[in-house]
Amino acid sequence: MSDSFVHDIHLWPLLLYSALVLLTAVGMLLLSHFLGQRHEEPATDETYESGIPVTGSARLLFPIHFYIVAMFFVVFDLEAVFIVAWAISLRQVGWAGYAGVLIFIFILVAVLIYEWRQGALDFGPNSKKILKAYYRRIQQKRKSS
Amino acid sequence: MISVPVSVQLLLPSVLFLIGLLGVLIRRNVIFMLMAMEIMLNAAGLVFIIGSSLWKQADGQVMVIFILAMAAAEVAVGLALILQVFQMHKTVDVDQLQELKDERERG
Amino acid sequence: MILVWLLLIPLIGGVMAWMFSGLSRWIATLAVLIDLVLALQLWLSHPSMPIQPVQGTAIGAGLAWIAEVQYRWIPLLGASLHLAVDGFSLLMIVLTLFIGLLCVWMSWHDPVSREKTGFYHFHLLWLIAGMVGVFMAMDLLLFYFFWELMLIPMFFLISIWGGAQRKKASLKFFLFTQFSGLFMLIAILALYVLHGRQTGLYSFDYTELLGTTLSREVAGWLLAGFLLAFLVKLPAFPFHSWLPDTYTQSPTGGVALLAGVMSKTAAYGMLRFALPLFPEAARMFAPAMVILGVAGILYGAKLAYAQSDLKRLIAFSSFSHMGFILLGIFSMQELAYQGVIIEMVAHAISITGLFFVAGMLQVRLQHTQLDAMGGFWEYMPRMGGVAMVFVMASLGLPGLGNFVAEFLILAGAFQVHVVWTVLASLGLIASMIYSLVILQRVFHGKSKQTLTHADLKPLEGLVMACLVAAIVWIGFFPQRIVRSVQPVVQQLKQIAVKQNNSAADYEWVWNDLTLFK
Amino acid sequence: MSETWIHIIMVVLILLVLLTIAAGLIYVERRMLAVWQDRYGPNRTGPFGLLQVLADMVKIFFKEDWIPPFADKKVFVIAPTIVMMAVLMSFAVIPFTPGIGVVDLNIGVLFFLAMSSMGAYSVVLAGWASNNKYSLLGGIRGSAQMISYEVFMGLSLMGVVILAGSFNLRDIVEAQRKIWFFIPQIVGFVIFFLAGLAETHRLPFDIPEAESELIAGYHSEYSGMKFGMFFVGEYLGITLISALVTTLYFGGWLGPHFLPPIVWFLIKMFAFILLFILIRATLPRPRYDQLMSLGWKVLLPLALLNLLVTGAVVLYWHL
Amino acid sequence: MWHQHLLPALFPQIILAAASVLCLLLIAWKRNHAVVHLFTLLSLILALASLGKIYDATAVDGLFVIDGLGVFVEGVILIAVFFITIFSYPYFFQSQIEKEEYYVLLLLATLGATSMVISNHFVSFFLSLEILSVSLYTLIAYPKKMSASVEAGVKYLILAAVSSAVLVFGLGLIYVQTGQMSLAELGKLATGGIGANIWMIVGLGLVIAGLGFKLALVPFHLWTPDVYAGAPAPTSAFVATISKGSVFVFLWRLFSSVGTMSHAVQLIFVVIAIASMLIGNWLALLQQNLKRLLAYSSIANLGYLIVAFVASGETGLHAAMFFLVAYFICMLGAFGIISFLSEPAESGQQERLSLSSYTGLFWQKPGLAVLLALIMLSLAGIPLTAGFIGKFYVLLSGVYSTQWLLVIVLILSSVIGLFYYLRVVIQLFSRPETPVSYPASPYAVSTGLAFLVLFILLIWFGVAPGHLMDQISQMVHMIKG
Repeated sequence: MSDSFVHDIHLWPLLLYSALVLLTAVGMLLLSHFLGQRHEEPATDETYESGIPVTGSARLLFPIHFYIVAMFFVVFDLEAVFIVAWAISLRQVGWAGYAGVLIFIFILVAVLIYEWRQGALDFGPNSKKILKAYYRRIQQKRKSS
Repeated sequence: MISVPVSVQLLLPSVLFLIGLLGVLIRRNVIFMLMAMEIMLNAAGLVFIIGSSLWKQADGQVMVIFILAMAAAEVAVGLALILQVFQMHKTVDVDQLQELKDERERG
Repeated sequence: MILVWLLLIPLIGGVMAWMFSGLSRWIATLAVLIDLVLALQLWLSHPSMPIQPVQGTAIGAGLAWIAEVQYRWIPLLGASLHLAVDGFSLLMIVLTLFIGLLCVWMSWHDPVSREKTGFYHFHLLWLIAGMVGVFMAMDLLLFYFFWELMLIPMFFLISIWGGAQRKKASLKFFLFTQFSGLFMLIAILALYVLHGRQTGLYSFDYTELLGTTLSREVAGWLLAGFLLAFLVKLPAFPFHSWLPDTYTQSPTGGVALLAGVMSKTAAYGMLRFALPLFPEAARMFAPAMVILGVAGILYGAKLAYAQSDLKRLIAFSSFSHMGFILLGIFSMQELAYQGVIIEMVAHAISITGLFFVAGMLQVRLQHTQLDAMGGFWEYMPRMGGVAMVFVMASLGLPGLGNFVAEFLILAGAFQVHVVWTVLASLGLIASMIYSLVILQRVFHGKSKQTLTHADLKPLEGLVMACLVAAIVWIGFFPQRIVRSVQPVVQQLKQIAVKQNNSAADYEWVWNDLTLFK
Repeated sequence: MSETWIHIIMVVLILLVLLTIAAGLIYVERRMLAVWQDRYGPNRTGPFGLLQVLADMVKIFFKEDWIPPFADKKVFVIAPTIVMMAVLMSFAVIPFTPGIGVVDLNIGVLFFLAMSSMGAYSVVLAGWASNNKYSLLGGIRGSAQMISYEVFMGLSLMGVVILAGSFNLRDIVEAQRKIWFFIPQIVGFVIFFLAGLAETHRLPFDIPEAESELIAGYHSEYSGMKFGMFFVGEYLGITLISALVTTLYFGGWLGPHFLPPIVWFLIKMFAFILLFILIRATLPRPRYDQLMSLGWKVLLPLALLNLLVTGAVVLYWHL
Repeated sequence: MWHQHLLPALFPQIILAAASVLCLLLIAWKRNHAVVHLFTLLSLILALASLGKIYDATAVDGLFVIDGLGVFVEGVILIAVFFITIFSYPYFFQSQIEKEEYYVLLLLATLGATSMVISNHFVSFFLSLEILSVSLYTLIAYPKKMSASVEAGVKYLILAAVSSAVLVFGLGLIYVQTGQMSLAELGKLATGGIGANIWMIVGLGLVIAGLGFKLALVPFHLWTPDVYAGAPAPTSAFVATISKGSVFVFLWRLFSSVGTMSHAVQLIFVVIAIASMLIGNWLALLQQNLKRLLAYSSIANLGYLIVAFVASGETGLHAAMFFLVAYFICMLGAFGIISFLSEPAESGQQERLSLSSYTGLFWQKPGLAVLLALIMLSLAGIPLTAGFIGKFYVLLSGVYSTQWLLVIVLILSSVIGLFYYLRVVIQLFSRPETPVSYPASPYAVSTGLAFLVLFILLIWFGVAPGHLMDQISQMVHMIKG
C-alpha cells in the first residue's frame, strides 16, 4: 500500500469524543435515576398492552419473513462490500473492473428477480393465497356434507 | 511507530480462535455454535490483516473481505437450517439431534 | 492367437450363457468343448518335446514355448498381455478344460443349478477362463490378475448355489485366498521395483524378471510372499482351515474345479514362478516346506479318517495329497518334479471323481452323512463300481495315475530327506485306510434306506467313464505327460539341491514304472 | 493555548451543540408542525414558548426511572443508550467546516455506515428486552425495516464515493467545488434521503412505533430518561442525516464567501431538518409491506442502476 | 491485469457460473423440473466440451493454474456431476418439495469444486472451498421436511465451518510467516528453505487438520457417516466423490509446492493414513446401514489415497489419480443405486438404508444387483474392476517409495474391508424369506443408461487400464513442464 494512501491523522480526538459520548449517556441515565420519583400502585408493575390484561408469553413466534429479511440483509449487505471496494478503486481498475462489477450486479439482480418471483419480497399477506385457501376450504366442506 | 513483535500480534487472533473453538466444543445451542464459528473465522481474518500489514501487501485484506463474505453466507445458510431444526424439534440444542447414529449389529 | 481364443471362448460363452439362460447348458458345453479341442490339438501337435540341451546357465535358458503372444496392456507400467504355453501349461489347460466340461455335464441334473441357470454357467465358464488364464500368463501382473479373477466366480458359485452354510464358507474362502494373494502382490511389486531399479527396465514380464539378482534376505522375503499365496491356495498344512467348509459347501460343479484344478494352480505357481524366480531362497526354504508337506500328509489323513461327512472326508483326503505335492516340489529332484506334475493331473481327476460321486449321492439323499449311508451297492452298482475306481486311485493302486505320481515323489524325496520320506510314506498307508472307509461305509454293509432309480443316469455315466478312462490312461502312459513337461523339469533341475546322483541312478524307476514306453 | 487544547475544546463544544440542537428540535418540530397544520404549538413557557425545551428536559429528568420487573433489565437499560451513542458517534466524522470536526477519518463513509447499523441493535434489543408483545413486534419490524434500508443506503452512497474517489468526507466536500453532487447523483440523493427517513424511523416510515397499531412499538415500556434517550436519538438521527445530506450532496460548508463556512453548513443542515418535519407534517404513513416492497423492489434495483451508470459515466469521460 | 487470451482457460468455470445464474432465472421464469434438469445436463456437457484444449501450466493472474492435473480432475468432476444429475431426476421426481433449486446448487457446488482443483492461491482456494461447502450445506439438507437430512445438514454445517475456520487460520499463519499466498511463490520460497518457526508449524498443522476434516481422514472423520446417511443419496454421492477429490488435489498442490515433504509432515500423514485405513474399515464392519457403510468405506479409501500422497512423486500422483477415478465410479454407482431404489414418502424420499432391505436384490433386479456387487468388489480391490487396478497402483507407489509400513497396513485393512464388502454382496444374492418389493422408478431409461456406462467403465478400467493410465500420465506430466 502506498504511503500517500495513509493520511496522517490523529485518532485521539475520536477516543476523547467516544469517552464524552459514553459519559453523556451514562450521565443522563444516572441523573434520571437519582432525580426520578418513585411510586407504587396496583398496576405499576404490569405489562402495558393498552389496558387489556396480559395473556400468554411475549416470546412470540413471528413470521418467517423476518428471518428471510435478516438473511437477505446478511447476503446483500456483505455483497455490497465488494461494490464498496470497486467504487473506491473505480479509476484504478478501469473497464475490466467495471465488467466485473457488472457481472456481479447482474448476479445480484438475478437473485433478486428469483426472490421476487418466489414471493420472498411479498411482505404482507398474499390475498390470492388467502382466497385460494378459502375456496379450498369451502369446497372441502361441500364435499364432506 | 511502536513495533510489536509478530508473535505478540498473533496472540490476539490465537486467543480469539481458541475462544471460538471452545465455544463450538462446549456450547450445545446451535446459534451459539454458529457465533463461535464466526469468532473463529474472524480470528483467521485478523491473522491475514496482521500478515498484510507485516508484508505491506493488500493481499491479506482481500482475503479478509472474502472471509467476511463467506462467513456471512455460512451464517445465512446456518440460520435457515436452524429455523428448520427448530420447526421440527422445537429446540436448537445439538444434543437433541440424535436421529443419525451408529447402529451396530446386535448379538 | 490361439491362446487368446482359448481365453476368450469361455469368457464369451459365459456371457452368452447368461444372456440366453435357457440354452446355457448347451452353450457352456459347446464353449468348453471347443476350447478343449483347441487345447488338445495344440498339445497333441507337439507330441514329444525333445529334451532341450540347456544352453547357458541362466535359469530361463531352457524355456521353449509352444505358442506365445504378447499384446500391449498397460505399457506405462511395463505390464503386457503376455500369454505363452509350454507343455506344462498346456497339460494343465487341457486338464482344466477336461474337468470343466465334466463339471458342466455333471451339473446338468444338479437341482441346485436350476435356479439362475444362465448365471450359474456364466460363473462356471469364467472360473474356467480364469484358470486357463493363470496357466498361460507369463506376465506377473497378469498372472496375479487371473489368480484373483478365479476367486470371484468361485465365490459366487459357493455363495449362491452352495450348501446351507454357504455364506460363511464363501466368505472364509475368499478372505483367506485374497489375503494371502495380496502378499504375493506385494512381492510381485517389490520384485518389479527392484528389477526396475537394477536394470532401468520396469517390467512385469516373467522372462525379464527371471534374471533379477537379489540379496539373500530380500529374495527370502519375496519368496515368502509368493509362498504364502500358494500355500493357502494349495492348501498346505497350517493354512488349510478354509478348506473343509469351502469344499463341503460348494456345489458339485464348483468343488470339482476347486479341488481338482484350483489347488493345482498353486502347485503350478510354485513350479513356474516361485522356484525359478528365487532359486536360492527356495533352497533355503526347502527343508521347512518339506516338513510342512509331510505334516500335511499325516494330519490330513488323520482328519480324513475322523470325518463323519463324506464330502469333508474327501476334502481332507485332498488336503493330505496336497502334502505330497509340496513335499515333491521342495525335494527339488528331477524325479520328484515329474512325480509332482503327474500327481497334479492324477489327483485332479481322482478327486473330481470322488466329489462327483459325493455330489450325486447328495442329490439323491439330500445329505452326505456317512452314518446314514451304507449298502448302496445294492441300488446303484454302477456308481459303486466307479466309486471304487476312484477310491483305488486315491489310495494309490498301481496302474492308476496316483500310484506312479506318489511313487516318483517319494523316490525323489528319498534321495535328500530320508526320514521325512519314510514318514510321508506312512501317509500312503493312512490314505488306504480312509479311502476304504468311503467304500465300506457308503456302498457296503446293510442298506439303511431304500432308493429307486438311483443309479447313474446316462450323462453321469458318460462323465464317470471319461474320468475313469483318463485316470487309467495316466497310469499306463505317464511318459506322455513327463515328456511334455520335460523343459520345465529341466529348468527346475538347475535349482535342485545338489547331490551326486546321476540320471543313471534312477533309470530303474522308470523301467519299472513304465508299462508302455 | 496549544493546538491540542483547542481541539479538545472543539470536541466538547461539538458534543454540546449537538445535544442542544437535538433538544431544541423538540421545540422546533412542534412549532413548525403547528405552523404547517395551522395550530398554535407551544407558546406558554417563555417568549414564543421557547422555554418549553427547558421545561421538557426538567420534566423528563424527574420522571420515574422505571424498569419493568418482567423485563431483561440489563438489556433494557443498554438498548436506548446504544441508539444515542451510535448516532452521536457518527457525528465524529462529519466535517462541519475544514477546521471544525472531531476527526478526519479516511474511511468516514464506512464509519458512518458501521455506526448507523448499530441502531438496529437498539431497536431489536429494546423490543425484546421489554417482554411485551407490542414491543417485540415493533422491535422486529423496526429492525427489519432498518436493515433493509441499510443495504441501499450504503449502495446509494457509493455513487458519491465513485465521483469523489474517496471515503473521506472532507475529500468528498472538496470534490464538490465544481458541482454539488445532488445534481449528478439525484437518484442517489433521493434513495439516501428515503433510506435516512427509514433509518431514523421518522414519519411516514415510523411503522415500528406506530401508535395506532403497536402502541409505540419497541418503546412501549420505556419511560423517563430512557424513553428520552430514544427521543433524543431520533432527533439526533434527523440532524445526522441532514448533516450527511449536506456533506455528501450539497457541498457541505461550501458556498459564496459572504458567509462563513460554518454558517453555510448550518443553513443547509437546518433546511433539511425542516424538510424532515415538513414531510412528517404532510405525508400519510404507508403500510408495512408497502414500505418493504418499496425498498427491495424499487430502491435496491434503482441504487444498483445508479451505481452502474455513475461508474460508466465516470470511466467514459474520465471524470 | 486483463489477459484476454487466458479467458478460454477458465471457460468451464465461467460456463458453470453462468449456468447457475441462468438456471435461477429459468426457475424464476417458470418452474419445470424436466427443463431445469435438461438445462443442467446441457451446461455440464458444455463445460466439459470447453475443457477440450489443454493448457500447459497457464497461470491466470496467480490465482489459478490450468495444468494437466487440473484439467484432468475438472473433467472427472464434471462427468461425475453429470451422473449425479441423472440420478437426481428420478430421485426428486415424486417429491413434494420444490426440486428445481437442487440443480442450481449442484451447479454451484460443481463450480466450487472445479475451481478448487485449479486454484493456485489461498484466496482462490478459500473462495472455491466455501462455494462448494455452502452449496453442500443446502444440498444435504435439501429435503427440508426430512428431519434426518436437516440434521445431517446442521452437523455438516457446524463441522465444515469449523474446519474452514481452522484451515483459514492455518493458511493465515503461513501467510504471516512467508508473506506469500500463491502456491507458486511458496514453492519458490520453499526451495530457499522456509524457517521452521513455531507459528509455521502450527499453521501447517492446522491446514492439515482442516483438509483432513474435508477429506474425512481419521481423527477428523466423525461427521462422515451421519452426513452420508442423512443427505439425499445423490448429494451423498457428491460429498463422497467430488468434494473429496477436489480437496485432495489442493492438498497435493499445497504440499508439493511447499517442497519435498519434511520428515515430520510425512510422519503425520503416515499416521493419518494408517488410522484412516484401519479405523474406517473397522467401523464399517458391523454397519447395518448401507450408506453408513459406504461412509466408513470412503474414510478407508481416502486413507489409501493418502498412501499414494505420502508416496508422492510422479508414480504417487498417477496412482492417486487412477485410484480417484476408480473410487468415483464406485461411489457414484453405489449412491446411484440407493437413490434409484428409494421410494417416495410423505416427508421426502424414503431410502433403502438397512442392508437387510437389499436382501435378494439379485432375484428381483439382477442388473442392479450385479452392478452393486461389482462396485463392492471394486471397493474391495478385486480384479476385473477398476478398484483393483487403483489399489494395485497405490500399492505400487507405496512399494516404489518403500513405505513398507503403509503397504502392510493397506493390505491388512483391505482384508478387513473385504469382509464387509462381501457381506453386502452375499446379502444381495441370498434369497429373502419374504420377497422384498422394489419400486419401479420412473425414467429408468436415462438412469439405466448411466448405470450401464458406469458398469462398462468399471470393467474397462479394470481390464484394460492402459488407456486411462496413459491419459493420466500424459496430462499429469505437464505439471512439471
